[in-house]
Amino acid sequence: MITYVVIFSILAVLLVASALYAVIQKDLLAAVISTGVVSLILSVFFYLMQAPDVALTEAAIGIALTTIIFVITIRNTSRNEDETVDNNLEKF
Amino acid sequence: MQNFEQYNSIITTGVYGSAIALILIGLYAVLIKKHLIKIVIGLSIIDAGVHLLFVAIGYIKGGTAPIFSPGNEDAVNKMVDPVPQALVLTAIVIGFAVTAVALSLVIRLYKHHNTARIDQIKSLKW
Amino acid sequence: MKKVLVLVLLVIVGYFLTDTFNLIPFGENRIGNPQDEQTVAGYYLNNTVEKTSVANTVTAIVVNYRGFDTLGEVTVLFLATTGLGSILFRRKEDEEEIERINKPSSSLMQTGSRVLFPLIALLGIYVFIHGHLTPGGGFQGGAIIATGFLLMLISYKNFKAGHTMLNWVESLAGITFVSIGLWGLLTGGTFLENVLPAGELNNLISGGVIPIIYIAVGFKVAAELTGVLDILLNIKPKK
Amino acid sequence: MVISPVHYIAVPLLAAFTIPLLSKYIHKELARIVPGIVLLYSVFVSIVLMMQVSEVGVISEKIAGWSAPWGINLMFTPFSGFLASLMSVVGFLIWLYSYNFKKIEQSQSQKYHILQMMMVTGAIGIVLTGDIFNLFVFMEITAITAYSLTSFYRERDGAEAGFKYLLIGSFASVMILLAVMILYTQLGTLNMAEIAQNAHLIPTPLRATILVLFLVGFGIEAEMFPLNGWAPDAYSQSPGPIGAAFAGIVVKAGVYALIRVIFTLFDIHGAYDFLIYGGLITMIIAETAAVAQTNLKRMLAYSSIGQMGFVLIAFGIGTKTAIIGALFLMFNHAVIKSLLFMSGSYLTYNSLNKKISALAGLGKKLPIVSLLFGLGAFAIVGLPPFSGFWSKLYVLTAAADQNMLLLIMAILAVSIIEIIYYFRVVSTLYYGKQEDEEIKVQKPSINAMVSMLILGATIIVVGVYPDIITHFLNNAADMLLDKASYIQAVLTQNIN
Repeated sequence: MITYVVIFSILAVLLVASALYAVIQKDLLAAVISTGVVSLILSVFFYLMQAPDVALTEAAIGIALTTIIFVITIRNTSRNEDETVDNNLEKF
Repeated sequence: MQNFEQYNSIITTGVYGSAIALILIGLYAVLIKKHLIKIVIGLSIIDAGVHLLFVAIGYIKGGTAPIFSPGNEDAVNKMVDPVPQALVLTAIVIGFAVTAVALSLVIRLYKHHNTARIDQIKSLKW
Repeated sequence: MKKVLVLVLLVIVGYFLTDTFNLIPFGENRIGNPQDEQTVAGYYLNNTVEKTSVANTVTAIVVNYRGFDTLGEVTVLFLATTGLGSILFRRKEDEEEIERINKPSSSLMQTGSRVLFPLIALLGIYVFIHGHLTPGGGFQGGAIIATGFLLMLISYKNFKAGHTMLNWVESLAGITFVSIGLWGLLTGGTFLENVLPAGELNNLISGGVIPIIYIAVGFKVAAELTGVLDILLNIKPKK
Repeated sequence: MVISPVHYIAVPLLAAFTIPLLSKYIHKELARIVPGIVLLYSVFVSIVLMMQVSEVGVISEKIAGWSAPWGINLMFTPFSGFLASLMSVVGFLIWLYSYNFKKIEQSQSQKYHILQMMMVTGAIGIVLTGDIFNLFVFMEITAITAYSLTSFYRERDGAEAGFKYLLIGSFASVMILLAVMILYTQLGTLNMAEIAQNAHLIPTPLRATILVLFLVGFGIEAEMFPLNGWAPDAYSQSPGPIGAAFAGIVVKAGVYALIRVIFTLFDIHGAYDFLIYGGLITMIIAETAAVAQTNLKRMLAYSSIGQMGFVLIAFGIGTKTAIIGALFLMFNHAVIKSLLFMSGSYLTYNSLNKKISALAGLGKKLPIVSLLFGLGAFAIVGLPPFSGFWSKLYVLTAAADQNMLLLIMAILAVSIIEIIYYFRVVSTLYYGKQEDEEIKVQKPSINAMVSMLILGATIIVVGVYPDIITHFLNNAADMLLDKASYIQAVLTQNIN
């Protein structure tokens, strides 16, 4: 049980930390990946709270598709938040 | 999960605290950040927080998922509330749709102005 | 200055939310005893198996009890795709060189996605066919299939995701959903009423129209999400 | 098949999903015609149901065979039915107007018409549904079409306006979602009638929280101050007919939701005062801002916000006369503002820029359109022979009954401001000096003309015989005030 709580607490801290990182980070690509991590931890949370349906949805939509459309947008705009240097994404 | 009681306050703080923290972090990004993509990221973090809260209010201590798999048909009394889960499903999909529209607007703004920063797009200053 | 104001606002909002959720204890049983049917949730838990033969209560709620919401939600996705098309629409004249920005990807990637795509699609279809029995369903399965299409879109420059097929799937799935609804209305019941026999619990073919609707939702969601990705990936890069 | 409220939703959805196939494989033109047929069918459904409802009282329909609290239900009451009918009629006229609209490119017209039809459907859904989460879903349908339509034109600053609207709209949906969530934890139900019945069981702090969240969330859609930052941009950047749709349909749905929450869900008295003060501030600020506008559409947008403030005041007074006045105002605003936006959009289309001063002399070049614009301007400020007069009279009478002298003075003062800026436009139209003879005038197409003439005729007919509409308003006001019969109508569904 104690392990459960420890793991849970670590996840909660990670969740908030990655959300913060997503907001602070100037490199938008890293920020978007970090948002994906938020979704990932969120889906673990949903699973722990006995909501497997929601966990699956969050995994498929939040982690995969939302991140992808963000990446596509960054590729079509700018990658750096300050736009001082125009270092666009390597076209993949 | 026998000792759940003992750690209940930790878990409560963990779930509610992180959900509220997500909402606040997202709000901060939307209000302070100047880059449009950052603003959309903020919106989706707010959404994530709200979804977490939504699932959290349906959770019941020691409950099981609301699925009647063979062998646990008698588990009705232990199941968590299925309604918030159903609502969150809807909310997640709607959130994705709104994010997609927002990002397409960002792309178009970038094409018009060659920048995605609010402070350089005149008509977006407010 | 603005930062200070925003921080003050954040403190207020945070206080407000904490205060509110202090009054809503976490993990407390709010649905009462399901047998009493005091709350909506209790009613659902108590009656779903008996009345719809659906093992997954969430599916029963999403597709049957609150099926109208799901119809609206599918519509939101459909409208988002339509809106995306109108927002990112190109005129003929600036369409000279629409070329996907991708460099042709490596043959490893191409072979890999060709092998993976059927597997992903199969997984997605499995997820939404079993939506009434196990966790998962139309949205999840549809989204999984869309990620499969994403792989194909990225690795094959000229993979157009079969626009004709996409259109057909999108429209037919939507029409199926609404038609099942109207079927209920035509047979003298109500819109979206479960007109087929419920069948036996935990059989693949059970739950009346619920699995049919969820499969339609799955195809619809897959088609819409692929449509969104296709539109976004086809944007002409800036010079 | 018996006509029932669900046709309002099911038929447009079926059409929306079918149109892509029809236009591709049968005929391209179907993409533009089918939405019109569907909206016309909605008008037909409205007529049939309005006739039924005046006999039965309330038409309540359950969805998916589950009665009231377990499933979702649609409520066609005299109040919601009146608004749904109004929306379907205005929606059809907007379709008629924008069929062949010059500025919408051929390749885009399919998307435009689908989005416009679904905007109307979403708004009707908001009005009819009896379930609070379902209301949220319909609000998102309306919102997402509104975002796309705001940024429909490529060449203008549409994307900025659309993004602004989306940002504010997202806040609204987060708040509504939070409110629904807290509500659900307290009552374990999402059905509005059951919520209304049990709302007094919620502890006071939580009830206040829910109410505030709902008011802010729906206040954004209803253009209430200070939550209306999106409105002027959205109105002025969107295509002309969509400006009319915002004024005639989307905002109406927002006001409906606000009123439903205050009158039916939470019958708290402080909320009425809140409506009066909120409405008063909104009205005064918006009307003052309208005077300062040089852009015609922005001026109309601010005027629209001001009118919505007036509607909120009227609801806030809360007596039966006031509610009749408020509903009459909503009717007038839908009809007159649509006419103003439609005719105004042809006027600006034929001027060099969107400035009011550029309209000089158009009165001679576009006589009928200018005449209709003038008619709308006279009607909305409330000059006697037109319909706008009666609604103002109702509200003023109600205010006088309640001895709200300051309120009456404020309303009259605002009316004078309105007169100033509308007459400025009309006088520019007719007496302004023409600067450029060269402009080739683009005459509106016949269908647009018909649509505007119908609206113009409505203004005059209702102005002369207000009784044809007050009958419906009377029933609607009764229904809104009679919370108990609403609850009863929903919760006794299970019996039949």
